[in-house]
Amino acid sequence: MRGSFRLFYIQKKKEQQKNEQNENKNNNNSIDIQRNNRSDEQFRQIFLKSGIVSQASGSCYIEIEKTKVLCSVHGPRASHKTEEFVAAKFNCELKYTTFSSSVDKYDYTENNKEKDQSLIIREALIGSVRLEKYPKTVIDIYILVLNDDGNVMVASITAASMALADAGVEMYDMVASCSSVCTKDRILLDPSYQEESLPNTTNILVAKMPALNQVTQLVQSGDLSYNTVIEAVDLNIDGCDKIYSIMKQNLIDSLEKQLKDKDNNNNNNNMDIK
Amino acid sequence: MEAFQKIHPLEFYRKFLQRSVRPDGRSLNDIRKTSISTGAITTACGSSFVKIGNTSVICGIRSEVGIPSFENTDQQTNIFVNLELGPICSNIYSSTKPSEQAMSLSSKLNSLVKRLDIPKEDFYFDQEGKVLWYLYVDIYCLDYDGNIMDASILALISSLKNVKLPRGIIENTNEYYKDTEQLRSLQINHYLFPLSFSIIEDFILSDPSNQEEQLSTSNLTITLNENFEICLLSYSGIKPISETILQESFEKLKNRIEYLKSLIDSAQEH
Amino acid sequence: MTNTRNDGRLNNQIRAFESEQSLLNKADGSARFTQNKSSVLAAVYGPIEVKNSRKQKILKSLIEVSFTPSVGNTTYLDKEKELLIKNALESIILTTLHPRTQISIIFQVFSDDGSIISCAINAACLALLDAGIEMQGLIGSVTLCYNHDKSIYLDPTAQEEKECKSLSVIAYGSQSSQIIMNKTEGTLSMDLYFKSLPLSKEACDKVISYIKLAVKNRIMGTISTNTTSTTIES
Amino acid sequence: MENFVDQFVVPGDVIAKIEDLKVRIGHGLLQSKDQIIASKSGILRYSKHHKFYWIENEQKRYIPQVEDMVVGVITEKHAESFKVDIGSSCSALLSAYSFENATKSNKPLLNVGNLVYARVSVANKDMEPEIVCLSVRNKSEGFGQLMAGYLFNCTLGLSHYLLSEDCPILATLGKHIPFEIAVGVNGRVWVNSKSNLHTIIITNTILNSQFIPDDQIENFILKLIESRT
Amino acid sequence: MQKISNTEIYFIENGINSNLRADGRSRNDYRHFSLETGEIIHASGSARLKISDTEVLVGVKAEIKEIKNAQSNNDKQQEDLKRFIFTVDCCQSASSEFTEQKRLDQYNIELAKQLERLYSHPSVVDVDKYLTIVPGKFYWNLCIDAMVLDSDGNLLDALSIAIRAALYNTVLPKIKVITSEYQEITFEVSEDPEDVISLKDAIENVPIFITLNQIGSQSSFIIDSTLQEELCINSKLCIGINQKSMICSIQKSSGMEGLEPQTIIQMIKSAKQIGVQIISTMDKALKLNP
Repeated sequence: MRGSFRLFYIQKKKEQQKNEQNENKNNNNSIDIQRNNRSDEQFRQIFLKSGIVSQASGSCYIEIEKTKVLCSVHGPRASHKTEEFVAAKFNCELKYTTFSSSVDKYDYTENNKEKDQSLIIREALIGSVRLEKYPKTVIDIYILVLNDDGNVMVASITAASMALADAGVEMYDMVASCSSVCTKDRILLDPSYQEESLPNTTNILVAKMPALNQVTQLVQSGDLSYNTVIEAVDLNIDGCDKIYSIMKQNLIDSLEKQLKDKDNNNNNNNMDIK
Repeated sequence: MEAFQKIHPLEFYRKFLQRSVRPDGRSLNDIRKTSISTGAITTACGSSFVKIGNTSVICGIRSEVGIPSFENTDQQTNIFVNLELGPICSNIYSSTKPSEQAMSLSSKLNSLVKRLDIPKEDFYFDQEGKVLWYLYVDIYCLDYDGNIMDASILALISSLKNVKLPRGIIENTNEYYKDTEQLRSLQINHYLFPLSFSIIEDFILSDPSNQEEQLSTSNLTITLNENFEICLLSYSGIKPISETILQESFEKLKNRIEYLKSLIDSAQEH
Repeated sequence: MTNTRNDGRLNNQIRAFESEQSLLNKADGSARFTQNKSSVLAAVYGPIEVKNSRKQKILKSLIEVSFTPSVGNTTYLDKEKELLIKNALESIILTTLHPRTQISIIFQVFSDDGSIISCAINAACLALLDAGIEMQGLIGSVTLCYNHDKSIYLDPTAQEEKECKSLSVIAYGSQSSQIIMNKTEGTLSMDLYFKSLPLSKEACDKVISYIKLAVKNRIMGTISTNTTSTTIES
Repeated sequence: MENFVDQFVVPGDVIAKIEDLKVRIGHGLLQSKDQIIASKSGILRYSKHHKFYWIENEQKRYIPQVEDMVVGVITEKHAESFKVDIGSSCSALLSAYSFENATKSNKPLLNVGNLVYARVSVANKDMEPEIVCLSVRNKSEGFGQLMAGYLFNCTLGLSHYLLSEDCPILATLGKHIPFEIAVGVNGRVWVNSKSNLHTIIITNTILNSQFIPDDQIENFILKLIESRT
Repeated sequence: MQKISNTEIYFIENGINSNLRADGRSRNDYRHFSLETGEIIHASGSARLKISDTEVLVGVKAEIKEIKNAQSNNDKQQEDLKRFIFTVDCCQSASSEFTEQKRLDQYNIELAKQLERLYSHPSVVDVDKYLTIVPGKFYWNLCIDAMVLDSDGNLLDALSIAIRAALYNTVLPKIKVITSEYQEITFEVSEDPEDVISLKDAIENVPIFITLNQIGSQSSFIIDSTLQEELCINSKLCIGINQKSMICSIQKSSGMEGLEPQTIIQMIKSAKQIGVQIISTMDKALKLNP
């Protein structure tokens, strides 16, 4: 019984392998990807909660369905080094947990990706913070990716911006962001991990301060025609506005709750990870 | 009042402790609300999330397949535990190098894993055990408000109970396949029930908060299993401890075991 | 007791101590503590200026411990030993006498044949005395291992440590009968644990009295100090 | 308390109960509530003249105490002060005006690396120690820069012994070799004589004196001189 | 860290607003640049580029990469798909900005990652045609090491142009695959220096970066900035363009301020024009001097 199962199993595997090889070969075949009950431009459910790390100045936890990211902000705090600063120093550090992705081997040494993404997030946020208000201090942002199911950058930027707001740092505007994957003929907003790792696709990330109508970050990697780029950027900008409204609503809600809590004189924060 | 707390934290605490109450409203023996949930991380083969008051840790287990080396096989372990106290949980930690505290806790956790008596056969990838599963347990502290030891031990035991390993198939001696439809869990024979105390002057505080830990002269952590056997006892500090206090601490933990057991078990059901 | 161990000792017999003090020229105090094949060198520097000014303590001196094993690099296991030793020593050193200073204690293991943490703590006690660091009292440490047949071995060798069911490192001070430091791991019933405490206390007292003797002999001019292995009556 | 004098003590030993006892305690002794406790190992000594108890041991690290005479090395030079290494946990401050006849326009000519013989004027655990090159009578009286000569380190116990009233070594040495000496209680001894050979003999005699009975010291010195001439 | 005075910034901004730059160029003028290929004889391919004082040197080294069978084939290892490995090393002597080691390391990673992103799309180089030895098993990996010898602005563009030229210059030895009876694969590398595969035709789709720097008013941006101009940048957009005027990569980097969406569209448009122009000039020059 067991033997027959094994044979069957191996056959199945081989077929799969063959299919995959074919897929690789015919690069130009359009890839058909099914989204579960979701249109191309539809976002997944977003859950936001700020102020959950008691030891940080500000913090935010975000869930985009399975993607889970926690961000905490320390500062503005005094700098250990006695450097001359006109404005506050702004640091950003993104880290993946070792179990955040389902890749078999975790490479402890490879942190270039983390460093690169930290830089992109930093660039996206730095324009929104009024650094000149806090001379001789440091604002540190730490982001931890708990579970990666695509769209980590958007989750991180959103969480970081919310955490900055939670910390009470003066800002021009909050930064909303949106990313998409462009296949041959489709533009998929809010991609999942599976969609992000499809071959022959292009990823676009846009971060924006909606109130000032300024794009603070734009990253594209892959090969696209001019018109598609413009189209994708436009779509993402619209996506940013949607995210922004969610962020705004959440911030107002949490502030109202804080005020209420203050009246009741109890501030129990509950971190729930479902 | 806040200024008093900042300038003379010890004096501030003493005023409270002399009346057998703590600034956060707990009595000396009260333990903060503890909650455990499992399976939140979909990319890990087992995960748990533990919260004691504000302190929260998340624990995920990554599985790797490896061929065991045949030298001193009795020494080998298949589970490696690591605790990360990063800057995300508190501003006292830096991201550049692991703190001594994290290293010391990690080594304690690693020794505790051996107390679970997980049979060797459970790590077999195939039937014969030529190839084994290696589990990497990483515990990340998300919010540090004291008593990280209890939180990480609870996270460790509940995430290990949550582990689901796929059935492995070996083909052509070096091609490994995982059958993700047939999942099995590990056979874990024991529980671990931790409780930590901080001693500030002559007061013994169960489940210390961050500030209580900083003010404390000594720290005591005890871990029992379901047979009331000691799995870990660690006491260190500036003041020596008497036998009677030790005995009292054990009693406190004994009273809590039933509750912890139900917490760990019910977390698995969801 | 008939149950003898591999090396012929009784269950409650400690290996013979041997020690040497002031063997390092540069250090303010140094000592080597040997129990058969377990041997540790401790060097004390201090009070000196704090090297890392961020760690400086305003009301106390900072105690820094570094532990180097006999082979290989330091691992996280050694870090845990460092922390244990540091906490144990901090409780006997009068740290408030020299605020904003640092006392560094450096350990080098010559050979490890079990009970290495105890050995290091005893070496540190001798080295601190040699350096003339102000202390509340003396400290002595001993390791116990509990076997599957519920017997207790004092001062186990590396082999015995490996085979035992649980292991306990314990330290007592000369000033009180209370525990200064204890780390127990492994499965162990509470009854047995509490039963073994008087035994360990007595063993630590033996260690402390040896340390006293060793220092006395050194200062009063007698050259070497050796003991034969000691049996603790339980 | 008397029963303990010249006896060996270890930290934690209770030396005496303070009831109506009026004594001064020094190095290695602590008052805890109504007890006097030893905090170092060594031999309890008593000076009848000063009614003073202390513990003598072979310590190497110097802890500054007021009125101690020390030999220091200048490590930093500032406009109105010097930083001097006296072997303690942090370097001592030496004001440029704490020399005999020093004024704003007449400062001592000292450079980094020079040796000074000084007296500790401020020693407090919470403060940087301060030293002066003046005696209690505000005179130089031997304090000040040490020119030429040779500096060696010894244990604190030995340097105390050299300064004690009944130390025969220096007197015996003086009978055979003319020399200058400055003993710092911080374990540093400076010697100077007409020839390097003599300096070396003096140094060796002092360092070996711990291991030689008092009555044989003279023989030892003579032997050293003979072997070199 | 180099500093620039407020009056200098004012001067440069005003000049750019009226389409005149300090060195006499208009906003969309490129400086003259010189390109040399094949300088490093031990490398598979190399190129040196000089734009005014900016000087970069690029070497390409080819390695055989074996792809081990993934233990589970439901998720492909990302690393296995990468055929290009970039490292950038800015010499500390190149600019006073590079003296701080920590910042320098970060800058090196940033540049390398941007280049990697530019080459991330599989259609950049036809892997199957040029870089495959045994399909699914053995591939050529190209290690591209770039050195910045001197810097006078516009580093990223210079690097991307130099890398493109270095790839043009790259030759790979022909390899004969021998499969023994135990399914073991061994290689026989052809010794004949003439018997090689040149990547000359493979660079058709290889893109270059055009960096647009927005200085002064929102709608005024320049290309090929000098070091001095880079000190008064409001924001910066790096756009990767290939010959077919496809956009291969975009990244907004360094700069405190945001950009309006309209400006971005304009920027992409002009980058497209300029990029195609530069690539065609470059190709012409490369073909003339093989």
